[in-house]
Amino acid sequence: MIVAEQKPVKEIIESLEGFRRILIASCGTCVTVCMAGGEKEAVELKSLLDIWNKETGTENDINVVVPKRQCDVEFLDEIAVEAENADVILSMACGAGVQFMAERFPAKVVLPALNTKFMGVTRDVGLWTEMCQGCGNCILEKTGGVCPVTRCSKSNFNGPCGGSSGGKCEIDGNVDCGWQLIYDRLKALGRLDRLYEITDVRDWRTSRDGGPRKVEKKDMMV
Amino acid sequence: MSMSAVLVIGGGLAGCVTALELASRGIGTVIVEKDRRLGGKVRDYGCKAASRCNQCGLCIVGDLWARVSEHSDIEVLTESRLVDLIGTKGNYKAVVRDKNGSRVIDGISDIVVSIGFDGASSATSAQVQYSGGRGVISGLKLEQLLAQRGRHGIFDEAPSRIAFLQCFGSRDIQEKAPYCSRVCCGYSTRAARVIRHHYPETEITFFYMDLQEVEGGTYFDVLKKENIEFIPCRPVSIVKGSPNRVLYEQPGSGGRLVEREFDLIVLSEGIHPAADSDRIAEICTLGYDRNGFLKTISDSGKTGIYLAGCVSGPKKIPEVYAESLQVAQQIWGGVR
Amino acid sequence: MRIAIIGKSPINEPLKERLLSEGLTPVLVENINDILGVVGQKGDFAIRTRYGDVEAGYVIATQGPELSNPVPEVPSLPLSGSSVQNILDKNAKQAVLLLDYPDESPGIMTEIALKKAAELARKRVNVVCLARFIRTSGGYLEQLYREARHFNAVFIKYSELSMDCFENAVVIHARINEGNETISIKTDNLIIAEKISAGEDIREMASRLRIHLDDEGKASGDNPFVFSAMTNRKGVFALHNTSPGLTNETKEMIDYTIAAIKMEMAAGKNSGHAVVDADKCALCYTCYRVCTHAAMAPDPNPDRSAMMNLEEACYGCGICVSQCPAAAVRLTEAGMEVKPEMAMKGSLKIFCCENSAKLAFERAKPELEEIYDKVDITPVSCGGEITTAGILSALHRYRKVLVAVCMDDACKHLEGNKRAKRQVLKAQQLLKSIAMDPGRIEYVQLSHAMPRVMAETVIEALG
Amino acid sequence: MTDNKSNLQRVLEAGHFSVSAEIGPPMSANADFVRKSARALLGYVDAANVTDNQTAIARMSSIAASYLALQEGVEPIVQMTCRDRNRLAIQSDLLGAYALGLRNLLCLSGDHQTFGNHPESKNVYDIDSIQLVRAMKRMKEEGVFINGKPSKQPAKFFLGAAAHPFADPPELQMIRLHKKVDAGAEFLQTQSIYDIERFSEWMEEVRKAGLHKRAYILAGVLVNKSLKSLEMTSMVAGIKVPEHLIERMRKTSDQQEEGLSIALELINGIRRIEGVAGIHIMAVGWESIVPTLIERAGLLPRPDMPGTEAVSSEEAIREGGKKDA
Repeated sequence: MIVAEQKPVKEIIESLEGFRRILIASCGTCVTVCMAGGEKEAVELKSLLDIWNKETGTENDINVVVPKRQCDVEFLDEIAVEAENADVILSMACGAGVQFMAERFPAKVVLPALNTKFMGVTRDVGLWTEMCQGCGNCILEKTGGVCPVTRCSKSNFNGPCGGSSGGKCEIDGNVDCGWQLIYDRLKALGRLDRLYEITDVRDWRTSRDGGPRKVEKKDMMV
Repeated sequence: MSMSAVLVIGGGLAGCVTALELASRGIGTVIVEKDRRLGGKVRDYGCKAASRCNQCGLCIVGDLWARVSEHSDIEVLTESRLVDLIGTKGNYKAVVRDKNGSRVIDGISDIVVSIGFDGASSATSAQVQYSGGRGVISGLKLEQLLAQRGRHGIFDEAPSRIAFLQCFGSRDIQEKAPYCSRVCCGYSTRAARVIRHHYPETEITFFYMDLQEVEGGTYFDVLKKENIEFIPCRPVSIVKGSPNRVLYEQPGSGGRLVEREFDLIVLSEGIHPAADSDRIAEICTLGYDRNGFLKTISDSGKTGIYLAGCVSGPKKIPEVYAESLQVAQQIWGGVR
Repeated sequence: MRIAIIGKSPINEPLKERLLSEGLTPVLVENINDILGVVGQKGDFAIRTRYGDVEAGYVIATQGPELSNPVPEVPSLPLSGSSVQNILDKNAKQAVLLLDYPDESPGIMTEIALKKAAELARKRVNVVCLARFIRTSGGYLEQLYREARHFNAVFIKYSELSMDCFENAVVIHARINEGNETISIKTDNLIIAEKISAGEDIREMASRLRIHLDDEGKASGDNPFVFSAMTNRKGVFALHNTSPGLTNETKEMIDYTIAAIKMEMAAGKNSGHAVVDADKCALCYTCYRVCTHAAMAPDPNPDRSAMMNLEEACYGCGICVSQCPAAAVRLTEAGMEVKPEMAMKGSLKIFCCENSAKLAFERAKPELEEIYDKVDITPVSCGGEITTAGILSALHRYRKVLVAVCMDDACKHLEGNKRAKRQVLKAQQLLKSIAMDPGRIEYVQLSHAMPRVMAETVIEALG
Repeated sequence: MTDNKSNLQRVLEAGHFSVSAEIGPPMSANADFVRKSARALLGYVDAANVTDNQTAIARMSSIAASYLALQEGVEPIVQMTCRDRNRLAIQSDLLGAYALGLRNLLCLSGDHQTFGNHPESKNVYDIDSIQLVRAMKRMKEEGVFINGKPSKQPAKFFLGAAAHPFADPPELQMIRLHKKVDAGAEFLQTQSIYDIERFSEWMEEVRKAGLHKRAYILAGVLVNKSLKSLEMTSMVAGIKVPEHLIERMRKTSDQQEEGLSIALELINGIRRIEGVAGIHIMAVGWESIVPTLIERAGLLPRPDMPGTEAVSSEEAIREGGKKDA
């Protein structure tokens, strides 16, 4: 899923300055699951903004809508009326959702409430970790199912740098060394021999380095 | 009141739990309580949490008394005593006397005897001579102090030296208590930890024999780490004075007597058969175990007379609670 | 009713017999590794095994205990084995029993030790018992202790211990009398009480049964439930913390467990519980993970892609309600939401756990008479129900909010108080981030038996 | 100048025990600083590493500083990290370096930028250090760029890489060492060694694999000036300082002298290990001690290799220009 986290409240408040009718739009998928922009967070944010308004004597109206997703236009159609009645839409979706919201309501100012972080998994309640960078050319079959592009801080393709110590990365004692993980997996699977082969330089065109990407599924296109 | 009422003798923890459990299953109960209010001794107990909960069990009790008083299927007779009992299981007739006189309760299916216990008799112990006075309190009194503690402590003035005299009236043949009371090590060491929490400077000393009912060797080490001193002996006497002194044989000294001053001495009294035991045993046809606690002579299922709580021996709060629920369960099963 | 006994333990046999005698049907699954998980709720569990599902109304986990020799470097006999017979067979004149050892005092072994000491002493063997504590608190142990001494068994309490080995003999040096004296005893017949541990598989078992263990690996250790064998998961009992033999204590535990099962069987329908709105549920499994009672599960109904509440497992603590990111869970009873139409009074809103702070408040009422009109109190079924949003929305109408929950380690739902604290910290931080006084939210932990603490806290919060 | 080999390569090929040290470029455009540092090493080392934004702190470029050192008569080892440049920049910079007469190249991943003084920066890591070694080997041998396209006059560096005897996981680090040699590394400079015993064990594995015969192992020794410096070093990932050395430093009344004698002991210990071809001395913040250390370690005089003396950069450029023409 896409993992995001809420922007500092101060930043959100500053961005909202001058708007009277505010629509907070949560998103019911990824950012709900990663507890950044679901209904709960939206209600919480409204509560806080209401207090702030009261304390500062700011007069504005805050409404909350809870579309299922912001990355499919039909869900945005469902909130068209509320959007119409707002001066500004504060989108609590990932960057994709915010942009799509802006496309759908071209006459409205659409602001982001979140910082979109990465594609990852839920490690524990309240803990998400990055697992994929969407580089467009998966090599997990070579690395025991652990991605060196994402999980090695230097995206090394040919083993750990000299900063791997006790299974941890040199940048932070709390970050696992991606290559230690690869090693552990391949060792357990009896496939360490795969690591002797030098992985050649990478073609990054499949990644974002090749410009904005798109996926076309021709069998769906008529 | 339904026809199959249950008579509960004693409205302490055991009596109230049993009554409430029965009432919650639609069985009417009558509680006969000699005191002016329900709750017995537990009602005065204090929470033993220091910086965190110490699992004394008191939380299980909660607002039991209020729930019992408010329950429509429970009748509470305070300042009352059972004076006679006639009949057999399923059809007992009880005579109960209060300050206004006697009354007869009919249609009693079962009896729960839950008269609880008494503390060390008149605060003397055959092994520790003690003649009363200021600066010496019972374990129960300490409980009451804990119950009334505020944010900033237990005492008006921080005591500088406190002694706990363990096994006060327990494990003592002369005291007719040839058994361990099971609860005192628990409550007194927990209380000591609360004191330590509020008064880091206070010297806390235990005169003790063994550490009972606290599983694992680590607990003792925890206490020692909290700077609680343990002296393995039973003192000879408490010498009155200001402050009082504890006279004891220095362990390993070959009998050398030593005196130490303490601002506060806590007598960790144990659990003894209730004063009412003999009377109730006679009315309800009950026997005694080898420690002097009551026991049933025949199968409760047949006589309809059950024992719940410390009437049958020393128990901790959760044990009393569990046993009482069990008794209610048995009665309910029988009635059904 | 089928009762599953899960795990390997010497008490499985007696437990089985007792269950049968009570008209219950025991089903044994001894190998923990065969179990993939236990789904369902009390009265209707399915034990997922590698060989298929086993249905059972209730589950008793009995894994362990594991016995080990605490002092393997010296020759000794284990206390729970046939040590007495061995010594008698040898016509030995003398034996030493080590009841405990410096870092561990398994009181649970005392009963066995006292019996054996008495037995040996009666057969005219000179018995010396070494112990740090002689734990005689159970039923008739004090008598047993006297009996052993009556037959001339000697009991010595030590504070420190060391042992030397000479061929088959052991010399024990014990510091006694508060370390003022050291004695040495030589013996060919040393009996040592085994160290009892929960066993290696215990964590595995706990995770498959979704029961909570304390640091020592005990599910039934100081738990906040009435029956010691009860666990955080209703209908799942743990008897794994037992003595190796069938002691009185073990018998009592079995009795209590069976009584507890019967009471659960007889208990009425659970009224206060959580409900999932299947349309809102994002199936994120947060509720499943945060529920300390294993009362949330994926809905097996193929028409609904959502989590569901297992009503019979649910205690209605509301942890799932406060943690659900999709606001898809609610409680059938109560709730901390501050509704505008609610009668509001005063300037202080108190959210209090009904297990502790609420009761303390009730008890403190006499002291609070004067300020009673100035506070508005909302009891919650557990601190875990409290949310940041709820606290913030209360601040719209009240000058201050006080969150009062159970002490650490006292939460009936294990983590409700911790979650409440997190929510308070978050709300305070949010206030700070908009340059408001975080002191408008106060937090206190207390027990129901601390009325004065509650009173003082409320008075201070009112200022 | 006939075969274009660097002094370091010649020293090693002749079987001498090589000595190298480091020149840390300044955080400024001060050429004199580099010249002075180089002059201090003249006659004491066979070559000197010129670091590339070491610990991710922005400094004068390794290539520019190398060129300055070369002008002073000290042969530099250019360092190139994969952190800051993509394959375009790396190749272009290295062609330039070679054109300037620089002949030794050490290929590194580079310390992660979060350690340095621009933690906000974006890293590159287009290729990794092994891919870099292989790319430069192919350029040398096949005369091609990474994209396979030919270069009329490719750079032909004496290629080096780093080795990490104490980094984790050991087995994988050894595999990685294999790969570095397979990729074309001709010399391997190790991370600082403090534990001779463990280093010997590591060398035994290196010998078992025959890697010491395929590449020159140059053991790293860091000389510490103070207890604080030693303690800081011990916290670096991949360096393991035995407690007894720290204890020695703690107890001594003259930390500088103790630091020096520890380094001397380490050098002596390392020299006795079979398969070690040279020593690489690092002196973070105590560069002035390096000549003394080399002298006291009995590593003087340095061999005078025919054909490489005082390679002037102008000469190299002329030569390069001639060939290209």
